[in-house]
Parts: sequence; structure tokens; C-alpha cells
Amino acid sequence: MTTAFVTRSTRASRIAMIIAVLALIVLAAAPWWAGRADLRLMGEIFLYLALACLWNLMAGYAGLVSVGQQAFVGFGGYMLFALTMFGGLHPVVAILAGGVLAAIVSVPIAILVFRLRGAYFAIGTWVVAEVFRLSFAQVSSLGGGSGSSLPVDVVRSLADSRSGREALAYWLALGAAVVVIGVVYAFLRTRRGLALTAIRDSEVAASGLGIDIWRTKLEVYVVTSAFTAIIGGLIFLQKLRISPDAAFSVNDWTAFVIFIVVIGGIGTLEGPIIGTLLFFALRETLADYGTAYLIALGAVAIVVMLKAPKGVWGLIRDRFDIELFPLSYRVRTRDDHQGN
Amino acid sequence: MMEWTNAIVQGVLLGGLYALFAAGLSLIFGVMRLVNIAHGDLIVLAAYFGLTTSVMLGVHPFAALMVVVPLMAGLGYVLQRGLLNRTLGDDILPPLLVTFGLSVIIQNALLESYSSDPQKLSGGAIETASLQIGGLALGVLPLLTFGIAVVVIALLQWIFYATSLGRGFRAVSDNQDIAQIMGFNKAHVFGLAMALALAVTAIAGILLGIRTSFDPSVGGGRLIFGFEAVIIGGLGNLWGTLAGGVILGVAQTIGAKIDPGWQLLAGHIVFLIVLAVRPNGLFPRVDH
Amino acid sequence: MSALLSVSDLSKSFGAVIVADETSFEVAQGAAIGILGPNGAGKTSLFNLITGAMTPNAGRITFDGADITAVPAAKRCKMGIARSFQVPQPFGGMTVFENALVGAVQGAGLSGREAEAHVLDVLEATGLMNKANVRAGSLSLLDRKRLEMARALAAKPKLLLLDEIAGGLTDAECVALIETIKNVHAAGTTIIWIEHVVHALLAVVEKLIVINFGKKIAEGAPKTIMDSPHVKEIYLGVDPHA
Amino acid sequence: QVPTIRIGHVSPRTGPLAGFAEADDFIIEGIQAAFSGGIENNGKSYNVEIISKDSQSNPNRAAEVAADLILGDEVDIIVAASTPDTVNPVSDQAEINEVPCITTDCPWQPYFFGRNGNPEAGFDFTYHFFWGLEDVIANFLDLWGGSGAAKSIAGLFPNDADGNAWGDPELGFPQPLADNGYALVDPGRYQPLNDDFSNYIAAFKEAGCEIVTGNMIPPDFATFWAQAAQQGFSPKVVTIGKALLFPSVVASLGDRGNGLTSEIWWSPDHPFSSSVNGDSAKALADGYTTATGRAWTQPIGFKHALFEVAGDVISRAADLDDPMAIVEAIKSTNMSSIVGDVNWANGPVPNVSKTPLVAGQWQKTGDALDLVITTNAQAPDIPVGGELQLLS
Amino acid sequence: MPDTLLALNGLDAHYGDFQALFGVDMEVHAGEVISIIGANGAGKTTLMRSITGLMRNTAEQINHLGQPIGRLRADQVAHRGIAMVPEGRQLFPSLSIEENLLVGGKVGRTGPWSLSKVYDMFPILAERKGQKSMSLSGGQQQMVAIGRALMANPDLILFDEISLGLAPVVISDIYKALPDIIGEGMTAMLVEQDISRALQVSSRVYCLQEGRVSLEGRTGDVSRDDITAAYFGVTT
Ligand SMILES: Nc1ncnc2c1ncn2[C@@H]1O[C@H](COP(=O)(O)OP(=O)(O)OP(=O)(O)O)[C@@H](O)[C@H]1O
Ligand SMILES: Nc1ncnc2c1ncn2[C@@H]1O[C@H](COP(=O)(O)OP(=O)(O)OP(=O)(O)O)[C@@H](O)[C@H]1O
Ligand SMILES: [Mg+2]
Ligand SMILES: [Mg+2]
Repeated sequence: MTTAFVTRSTRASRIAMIIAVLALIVLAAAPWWAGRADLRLMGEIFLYLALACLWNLMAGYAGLVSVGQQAFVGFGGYMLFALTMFGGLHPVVAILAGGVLAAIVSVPIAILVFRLRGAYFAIGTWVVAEVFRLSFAQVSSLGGGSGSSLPVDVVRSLADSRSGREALAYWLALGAAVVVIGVVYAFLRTRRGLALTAIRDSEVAASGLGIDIWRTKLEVYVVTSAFTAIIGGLIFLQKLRISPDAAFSVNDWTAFVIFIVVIGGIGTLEGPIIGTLLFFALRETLADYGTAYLIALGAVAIVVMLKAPKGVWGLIRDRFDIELFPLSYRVRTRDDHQGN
Repeated sequence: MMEWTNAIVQGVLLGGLYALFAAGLSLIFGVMRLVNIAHGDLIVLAAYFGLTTSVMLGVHPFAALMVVVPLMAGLGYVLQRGLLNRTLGDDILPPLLVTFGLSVIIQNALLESYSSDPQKLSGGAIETASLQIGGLALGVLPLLTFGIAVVVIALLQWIFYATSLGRGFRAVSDNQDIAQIMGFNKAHVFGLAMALALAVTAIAGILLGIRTSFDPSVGGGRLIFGFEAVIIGGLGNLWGTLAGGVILGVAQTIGAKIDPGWQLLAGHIVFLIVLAVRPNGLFPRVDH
Repeated sequence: MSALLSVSDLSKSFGAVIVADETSFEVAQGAAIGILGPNGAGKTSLFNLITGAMTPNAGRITFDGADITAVPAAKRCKMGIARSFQVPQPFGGMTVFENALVGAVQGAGLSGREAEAHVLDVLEATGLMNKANVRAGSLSLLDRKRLEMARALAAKPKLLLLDEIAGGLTDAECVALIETIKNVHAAGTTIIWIEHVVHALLAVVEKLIVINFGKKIAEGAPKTIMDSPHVKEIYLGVDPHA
Repeated sequence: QVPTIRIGHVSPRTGPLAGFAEADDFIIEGIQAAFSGGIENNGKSYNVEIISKDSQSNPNRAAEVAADLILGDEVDIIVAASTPDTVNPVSDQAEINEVPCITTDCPWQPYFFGRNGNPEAGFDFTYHFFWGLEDVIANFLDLWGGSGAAKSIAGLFPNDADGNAWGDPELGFPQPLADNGYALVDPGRYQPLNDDFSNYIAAFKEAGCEIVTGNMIPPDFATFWAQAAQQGFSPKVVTIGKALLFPSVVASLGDRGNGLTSEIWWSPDHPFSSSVNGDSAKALADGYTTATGRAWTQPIGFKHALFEVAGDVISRAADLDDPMAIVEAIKSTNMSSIVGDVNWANGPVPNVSKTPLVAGQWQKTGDALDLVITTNAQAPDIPVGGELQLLS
Repeated sequence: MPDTLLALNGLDAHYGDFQALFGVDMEVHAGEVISIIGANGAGKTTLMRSITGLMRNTAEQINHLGQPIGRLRADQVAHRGIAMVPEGRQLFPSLSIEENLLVGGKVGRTGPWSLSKVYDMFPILAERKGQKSMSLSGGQQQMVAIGRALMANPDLILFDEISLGLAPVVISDIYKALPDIIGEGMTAMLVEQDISRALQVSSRVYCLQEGRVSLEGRTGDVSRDDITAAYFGVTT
């Protein structure tokens, strides 16, 4: 007799998983094999990757196209500065505390911006981020509009040696990316993830099947905000200096992230990874050309949107029907010779 | 008391400038739901076109409008038909990303061709002239800007509601498919809407260039005020856009009166309050 | 038998269009009821009101002893009301299996293997097993309608609302569908079924309600209703003497 | 095999600050020509390689490219110029990564205190040469003192690094102005790229201000200056930092640019010459105009001096492979550059060396506007070129 | 037999992955009235959308007056004289009644229909011409939709479920007007759920089932049972 059973992994996903674990081991060992500049670049890549995965969770799965995530990047950065400089916290503790505070702050914001839809939501979130920027510019103890530098002692408290600090910063970035991808992946694999995907495909049917749309979106918004703030803290731990314009830069922390996600393929877990690699490949090869680099970046955005609106991974998936992160369920049948 | 009156009056005039920034945005957002991130940069582009024209022909920037308005309108039509039409749909991301790309390209192309030097259009005596009314000094240029904003909006409103072109805009905006089977070429109608929007942009750019100095990077900063004015006013309502601009302007000057640091903040907060109370803006077109 | 669902004086209009006009009726626990009416009569709207997708202008809905008039849609599903959509609303990016899983997990509150096993049963029963891994967005209309039912069933509802699921089926398929619904009914699920394929409806339901312009114009045993010339005229739009 | 010393250079080549970097290519070419024979250190000749990166006028990017120069290109010295938005992030990266760093083009207070510097301890790796607020203040006081304008001053300070420093109650203008009997009307910090200054103007008119000062970016000043005229506010002296640096900006104001006053960091009339090629200030400025067809600007001299100092340090370091030795060489610098003497031994705080500052006025001679030095009390060896004229 | 006005050759239609029409063949001759019937979702609306150019087709799949028009845009098709009264009326809500009618005349074809002619046929519209279209009752809206299509002076007019959601008396009013309309020498295609009405006014009938033509014939030649079978795929 034949029995049907359900599995979630595929050959491609199992292979991908093995490769990912191996890659992770190799990456974790990078402080022993990579140069200092590579380490720092990889750290930056991981942080962007994490931002991209978070934005993708919001926009690609929950349909919340926010243009204001820089609010939380900057918030996390400022919390790092404030809590270490005035609260005397260890930087890592300060960064995590910044995440918690961001989660708290994001609730009233969500209540406000969730009243808006589509383009209004996008612009509403952008204005909220501007309010953050202008408000932090009024806080003179954090340097007001001039900004502030992270005292050297604070940075030194991370580790005694320079190489120790560099390795730690790298591991923090790698860890953040792995945790974010892991959390997003785990989230999408649970019933909540199923609910979120359902909402994305049809809100009417989803609410008819018992899904509380508002609450599900709120959860996503709060979790993303908290993680975005943590990433923001890590970013500014690398930058060492913060100012309102840098912390709440819509270009650096949102426009480029949208670019990464959409170019890579929104609404997939693979997309942000591919997008991040593409973005950095472009930047590392062209950034020295000044204006020409930026013009090229703009042109890439336009061309990809016209030729492959589902992004690079969308193209690949449509062509080969593969999935590296086993999110979907497959029903298989097996001939059960044992009987029962 | 006089100071507060002055703050409000200056805010209203400032609102005229914002309304002018927003009028084009409002038009294209109303007709095709396009969120144009490059709008601010297009305003700056128009200012540069104005600069080149007035320098090359040796004419007053206002006279340069004769060249810049058709130029921008043509650019708008080509841009819409060649590029933006292909990104329109239910999803707001493709137009968002494409116009972001456009914005980056315009900024850097301007930087390449005009350098980052601040430029200014010299409007002559009008820049500094003023009228004394009841103890208030009203700059002629801000008054003129406000007047032009009112005229432009009245004109757009007239086109929108009293001409067959405007009928086409509204029909296509209401229902693209049905408008098409009535013989409207959607791509062409959208092209015309963008042409009109950029014609307004040309006016806004020239007035901006006379009012203050500009460089390739200043466009983005003003974009958000334009969006705010459009949204406060309500989708597809051009007089609402003017009201939105004025509300924003007055909020800013009153905020600044309390503390200069709150000038921009006050505008944004009023915007958020309006949205919290009326998520569709103050005067949405109520026919859906 | 106590009433599982009771609708009293329910009214709803969109401007000049009246979709429910002081409608009242009761559905007993374990009953199977059919709803008839011309296009645009307000049948689907009635379902929307019962499931909470629309809020009524006036009137009251009670379900399982509780007043649910103000209860949000998602909660009503958890309480045991599930529906199929006349215009299918599949989760297009998900597979058939995953679509039904949403019902099992969110609606019925199952999890893990239990949910999976339940979904497999439902797919088997609705004839969708061989399409389990197909993306719902690429299904044909018939399969979409099957999926609508499968997803609703996966939510283990006490009250199942079916909106035009038989249209376009072949004879054999129609017989199978009737069989499935009968089984669901036999297992204790209360059913309300909107259907234009009257013979299929008649094979299952024990009572008919006829609606026109949002108003309930007839209610009673299927045979009496179908024989009423008034209903024939309104419903089939044919002059019975032609 | 001749060993190579690498100098990393961060500069805002694109974006709103690009004006500060417009002479980069010209200066670097000149410096490379001067260093083409190598620099002598301890009897050994070293090639000098300059690696220049664009900060895009963005402090985030400035930090990133500085780190890239330090870690990737492994530069031996890093240099940077052009406002706190470039100088501070670069210095912070250098400090934490323990690479010697020399910067300029930013008053020393926003540099030092803006980085949370402690005057007792100073920084270990980062050094800066420029003038400070006390110099601007002294020059402006000097300028205004002889003007005959009433001692009521209008202050326009934005909420950015420079504006906050200029308007700081202790370090900035307010205290010295009060000490010298001036009344300052300072309504508060506005956000840069402001579209309306009517509240400021009303307050200034109300208080009868005859002198305007502040630190502004060009678009803000243009907005203010036009609005001031519309509102009937006509001060006698307008002395603004930053906005009036570039001839193109002042020219764009048309007739209203005539008579504005500003601090002068450097001009072709400065009696200094380059330590690397002996060019006078005038020769450098003329060279730039010949090469590019553009008017000279003040940052040119400092950009040149930046590499002069770096070259001098390289020639004196005890051990070029040891960053600490390079830092020692920086500390013991005592040289004459095209912007004046650079010597970190007698700065106001550790890590800062001051260069002379004068002030002057944009004056119309024929068709062209010239920046004429009208005040040199702080640096008498820089010659005065004309007299201050009142605006109204 | 008069000339072929419109011919469909193996017409397919897709919505994304979903195929709604499968190789539909059809012929419409000048001056005739054709009924298209079929269950919900059979593809009737899709068929009309294809003809008007709202769906992507290949050129040869649709022929109008001997010319392939499958690839033309909807507005080009409209200019050739094909107009539609869409399902659910779909008036332009931000336009007044008169503006809705004027929009219909956009193609600028000359012929018997004009604003005053439409007002003659539906006098109530003349009374209300300045009002927003959404303030009308369903039946009045349907009149606007019909008038709007007529304003184009088309030579082929497509009606998609004009009686949907209308009271029986309104439906009979509309059907009373139909002969007047068609009487002007216009060719018409009629999608209708109300089979008997459809059969009364048309000369030939096509039945669609699941995107395929399941029955075709002269109205007089097909029996009710044929229709029911073709309609549902079942025999009662
Ligand atoms: N959200 C809405 N806004 C405005 N009108 C609506 C809305 N929903 C339904 N209607 C109108 O209400 C009427 C009843 O619609 P409903 O879908 O309930 O009919 P139905 O009886 O299910 O018809 P059918 O047999 O065609 O499915 C129709 O005229 C429809 O256009
Ligand atoms: N925009 C769309 N996207 C996806 N599927 C669609 C779309 N429009 C229609 N369909 C599907 O195409 C099929 C044919 O639809 P169509 O509207 O042509 O049917 P119809 O015969 O006009 O039905 P009705 O009698 O309900 O009007 C249906 O299964 C429908 O679900
Ligand atoms: Mg229905
Ligand atoms: Mg239809």
C-alpha cells in the first residue's frame, strides 16, 4: 500500500544546508585566514545582509513596504553611544538593550503607521524616521546636530588587543547575520510564518481562516525593529562616530537595502543574500569611479526592475524551480511494504 | 501678537513654495499612483536648465521658462513612455526603485556637468523687493511664488476637471482597462500627465533657483515636504495639496517661532497628527 | 436540536444597493441548508456577514450561543465558522498542501504531524491529493474551487459555508462532490450551501432559503420551494409557461 | 628596490562638500611631481604613493573608506581635509586602528571636542592643524571694531558641527562677544537646508542688529540674505563663516555679494611658500587657475599643506615601519608650509597646531569680486589689501 | 450569409499561470446578435476582454474585417469600432454622467449616436447629467454604461451581463431598448446569465464551459436540454 507523508527538505536544500554549515565554519575561522581589511569588509557585508533579511521579512512577507527603517538603525546606534557613554554599559550589552528599547518604541509607531496603506505607509514611515533624526539632533548631550565619537575606552573595553577587537567585531557581525537569517527562517517555518505567507497572498482568505492580520504584522514589525536596532548598534560600533544625518540616512540604511532586496528577489530568503553579494561586488569594483559608480548603481536598479522585476533569484527560481531554504512542504508517497 | 501674525503669514507664503513642489507629485500620484522619488531632483534639474538658458541667452530666469517648461514637459513625456510606464502596477516597489535609480542618476549627472558649486538664478530686483502691508513686510518673490502656486493649481484643477484632457486623466485613473476600451491610450495619457507634472516642476525649479542657491544634492531634502503636502491634502485633490502645503509651511514657521530647532520637526509632527486622525488626508476626493 | 447559527434582522447596504434586508433565519446544529437566488441577490454577501468579512448596518448574529456580531473574522473562524469563496482566493504562492495547512494550523489550531495528517485526509477526500505539491496560483478553476473546500474543511469547522462549488463539474465529479459533502455532513458538520446547480444541492440539503434583492422570500423544504412558481420565475428567470 | 610609503587620503569628491575637494587632482599631481624623486629618510630614499578615496560627503562612507585605506591598502599615514564630516570619522578610525593621521580644514574645536577629546589626555594617533574659533572671534571683533556699526549682533548658527561649535556658550561666540560689550541675538539652532528665516529676521530687526554673523552653508545663506532684504533688514556688516568661502557662491549672489565679509584662511596674498617645491601662495593659486580655468579657493592651500606636512613627517620619522615613530615625528613637527607654520608643540590642546587667520571682504573691482584682506591683527605678517566698507 | 465581421481563431487567454480560454473559435457576421452563455467563471468576460484588446493575444487569433487585430492595444481596437458595456457597469466614479458619456465618444467615430440621441433614449440621464455617476441606481448606471458604449458609434458592441444585479422591471426596460440599439445596424455580442432572455434577442448562441466552446448553434435549433448539458456539463 502507498502512504503519503510530508517532508520539507529537498535535495537542493539538503546540499545547500551542508554547504552552508561548511561555509559557516570557514567564515567563523576568518580571523585566522583573512586579512584585516577583508575581515572588516565581510563584517560590513554581514550587517547589510542582516538589514536586508529584516527588511525582506517586513516588505516581502508582511507587505509592509517601509522607507523608514533607518529610524531603527539610527536609534540602535544612538542607544549604543548613550548607554555606553552615560550608562557605563558594556558595548555588547548596550547594543542588546538598544534592541529591547527599539521594540518598545516600535509599538506606538506601529499603531500610527499601520493606519496607512501602500504608498502612504511608505511615506509615513519615512516621516517617522525624519522625526527621529530631528529629535536626536536636539539632544545636546549626544552632540546634537554635530554628532559624537565613541570614546576610545569604550571600544577598548571590547577586547584588549586590536586584533582581538577586530575578530570580535567580525564575529558579532557574522553572528548577527546568522541569527537574523536563522530567526527569519525559523519564523517563516512556524505557524506564524505560514500565516504571514498566507496574508501576503490573500488578506481576505487569511482572515477568514482565523489569522489575526493586524497582530501578525505587528509582531513582525516589532521583531524587525528590535533586530534592526541591534544591527544599527553593531554598525556604529564599527563606524565609531554617529551624527543624526549619518545615523538616520535614508540612502545608506534603507534605499540601498531596498536595492539589495529587490535586485536579489523580494519575498524569498535567498534573494537578500544574492542581492547583498551583488551590491558589494558592484561597490568594491566601481566605487573608486565616483559619480560614474553612482550612475551605474542607478542604472542597475532601473534595468533589473524592467528586465527582472522578481529579482535575480526570482529568475533562477522560475527557471530551475529550486529552493535552498526548505520553507515549503512537499507531499511524497512511499510504497510501504511492511504493511500497517 | 504681530510676531505671530508675521510667522503665520510667512508660513502661508512658504506653503506656496511647498505646494508648488507638491503640485506635480500630486498630479502624477493622483492619476497613476506613481510615487516619484526623483521629483526633487527633477526640480533641481529644471533649475539648472533655467541657469543654462538664462546664461546662454542672457535673459531673465522668468523668460527662461519659455524654454524650460517645454523642455521639462518633453522630458516628462519621454521618461514616462520610455521608462516609467513599464513599472506601473499594483506593486509600489518597482516605480519606487526605478525613480530612486533615476534620482541617483540625475544628481550625479548634474554633478558631472555642473560641478558641486552652488548656483543661483539672478532674478534681479524682484529678489529683494517687498510690500509693506499693515506693518508686515511681505517679500514680492514669496508673494509671487504663492500667487503662481495658486494659479498653477487653479490651472491644473481646471485642466483636471473642465477639459477633455482632464477627463482622460480621471477616466484612466478611475479604471485603466475601461478607459482603454473607450479609446484612451493609457501610455499616452500617462505620458501627458507626467509632461504636465514636469512642466510645473520647471516653474518650481526656477522659483527655487531664484529664491535660494542650489547644487545637485539639494533636491532630495525637499521631496519629503512635497509628499507630505500631497498626503495632508488628500489624494487627487489639488486644492487640498495647496492647503497641505500651507499647513506644512505654517506649522514650520510657528514651530520655528517657538524654537528654531523645531521648525522641520513641527511640520513633520503636524503631518503625523493629520494622518493619525484622517489616514486619507484632510480632503480626499470622496467618490469611491 | 438547538440553533447553531441564528441571524436576526440583518441589514446591509452599499449606497443604494441593498444586499441584506432584515434577513432572519436559524440553522440548527447538524443541519444542511441550501441558499438560492438570482445573481446579485445578496447570497455571497450573506456569507460575508456571517464570517465577519462585512459588518452589518443592523441586526444580530449568534453562533454557538454567543453573540458574534462584533467579533472579528479571524476569531469567528477559530470559533468554528469556515467558508469557501465564490471567487476563489487561493494563496497563490503556496502549494495546495500549504493552503490547506493554513486552515488546519490557524483555523483548527492543529500542529505538527497531527496537522499534516489531517490535511492529507482532507486532500484525499476532496480529490486534490495528486495536486498536493502544485502551486495554487497555477490551478484550474475547478481545482481552485476544490481547494476552497479543502481549505475550509481543514479548519475543522462546526459550520461550513460553501459558495458555488459545483458549477462546471462533470457528472462523475458532481457525484463525488455530493458524496464528499454528505460525508462531511454525516460527521456532524453543519452546512450552508449556495449553489446554482440545483440537483446537486437537492441531493444534500434538507431545507432551502431563497433570497432576492437581499430579502428572504422563501424558506422551507426543498420540494415545496422548487415547486413554487414564484421561485421558478425569479430564480431561473424563465417564464414557467414558456 | 626602493621601498614605498603610502599616504591614504580621504576627501569628499562627490556630494554637497565636493567644492572642498575640487582641487584634489591638481594638488595631488603637483605633490606627486614634487615627490617623484622619492623622500629621503635616514639616508634612504622612499617612493611616496598617494591613495585617494571619495567619502561622497557622507560621514558613514568616510569612516568606511578610511578603514579600507588603513586595513586594505595598509597605508602608513592617513590624511584628510574638508569639514568635520570628513575629518572626524577618518580620525576616529585612525585612532582606533593605531595609524598616524593628519587632518586640516576644520576649526579645531569641532575636531577636538566633537570627538569627545580630553585636553588632559589628547589623542594618540591623530593630529590636526587649522585655526580655532578664538581666532575667528578675534578677527571678527577686529573687523567690526573699526566698522562703527552698533554693537548689536545677529547670530545665525545651524544645528551642525560647525554651527554648534560657533554658537557654543563657552567655546563659541557668546562669551567673548559679551566680554567685549556686544549684545548677541541668537534665536537658536536651525536645521540646515532651511527654507525660511523670517523668525530670525523678525528677532534681529526687533533688536536693531547692525552686524550679522554665523556659520552657514551656501543655500541657507542665500535664502536668509534674500529674505532679509525682503523684510527690510539691512545690517551694516555681514560676516559669515563657510558660506562665503567660494568665489562661485559669492558671485552667484550677484550685487548682493559685494561687501560681505568672511574669515580668510588662505589667499594668494599670504606671504608663505611651499616647502616641497618652493612655490609661493600666488604661484599655487595661479597654477590652479591656469590648469583648470577656475578661480582659486581657500582649501587649495590647505590641501597642499596637508601633503607638505605628511612629506615632512616621512622625511623625519626615526623608523617608517613603526607607527609610533611616525607619530613621534608628527609631534616634533616644526616647519613652514604654504599656509604658515605648523608645530604641534604649542597648540591650545594636545594634537592641535594652529595656522594664522585673517579676515576680509568681498569687494567689487571692475567686474570681478575679490576677497580683500581688511584685518590682520591676528597675523600681522599677512598684508592687508584694503579697507572695510559698510553695506549700508 | 453576410460578411464575417469578427472571427476568432483558436483564441487562448491566460491570467498568469492560469489558462482561462482554450482555443476558442467563433464567427460573427455583420448585423447579427450573438449570445454567449455559460456558468460562472466559464470565461465569457475573458472572451470579451480578449476581443477588446485588454488581454494579450497573437495577431491572427482575432480578425476584424479581415485584418488581424489580436495584437492591437485596447484603444486601437476601440478606434476600429468595437465597444463594450462591461460587466458590473464600471462607470468612472470621479466623472459626472455626462462626462462618462463624453468619454465614450472619445474615439470620434461618426454615426447615428450622439449625446442628445442617448438622452432621448434614456431621458432620466439628461435630468441627472451633472451628477456623479455613483449616485445613480443600478439600472440608471447600466443605462450610462450602454450610452457610453453607443457614443463610440461602434459597428460591433459587446454586452457583458447587462442584467446582472438589476431588478426585473429594470431588466425589461433595458431589453426593450435593445432592439432600438441593434436596429441601427449594429452587430452585437451578448453575454447573459438569463438564458431565455438571451435566446429571445439573439440569432445564434455559443455556450462556454471551462474556457471551451461546448455548444454552438442557431437559437431555434438548440434545445433547453442541450443548453443545460453544455452549461453545466451535466444532464439533469
Ligand atoms: N463591497 C461591496 N461594495 C459595493 N457593492 C457590493 C459589495 N459587495 C457586494 N456588492 C453588491 O451587492 C450585490 C449582492 O452581491 P452578492 O455577491 O452578495 O450577490 P450573490 O447573490 O452572491 O450573486 P451571485 O450569484 O452572482 O454570486 C451586488 O449588486 C454587488 O455588486
Ligand atoms: N484577473 C484574473 N486573475 C486570475 N484569474 C482570473 C482573473 N479574471 C478572471 N479569472 C479567472 O478566469 C476564469 C474565467 O473568468 P471570466 O470572468 O471570464 O468568467 P465569466 O464566464 O465571465 O464568469 P461570470 O459569469 O462569473 O462573470 C475564472 O476562473 C476566473 O476565476
Ligand atoms: Mg455570490
Ligand atoms: Mg463575467
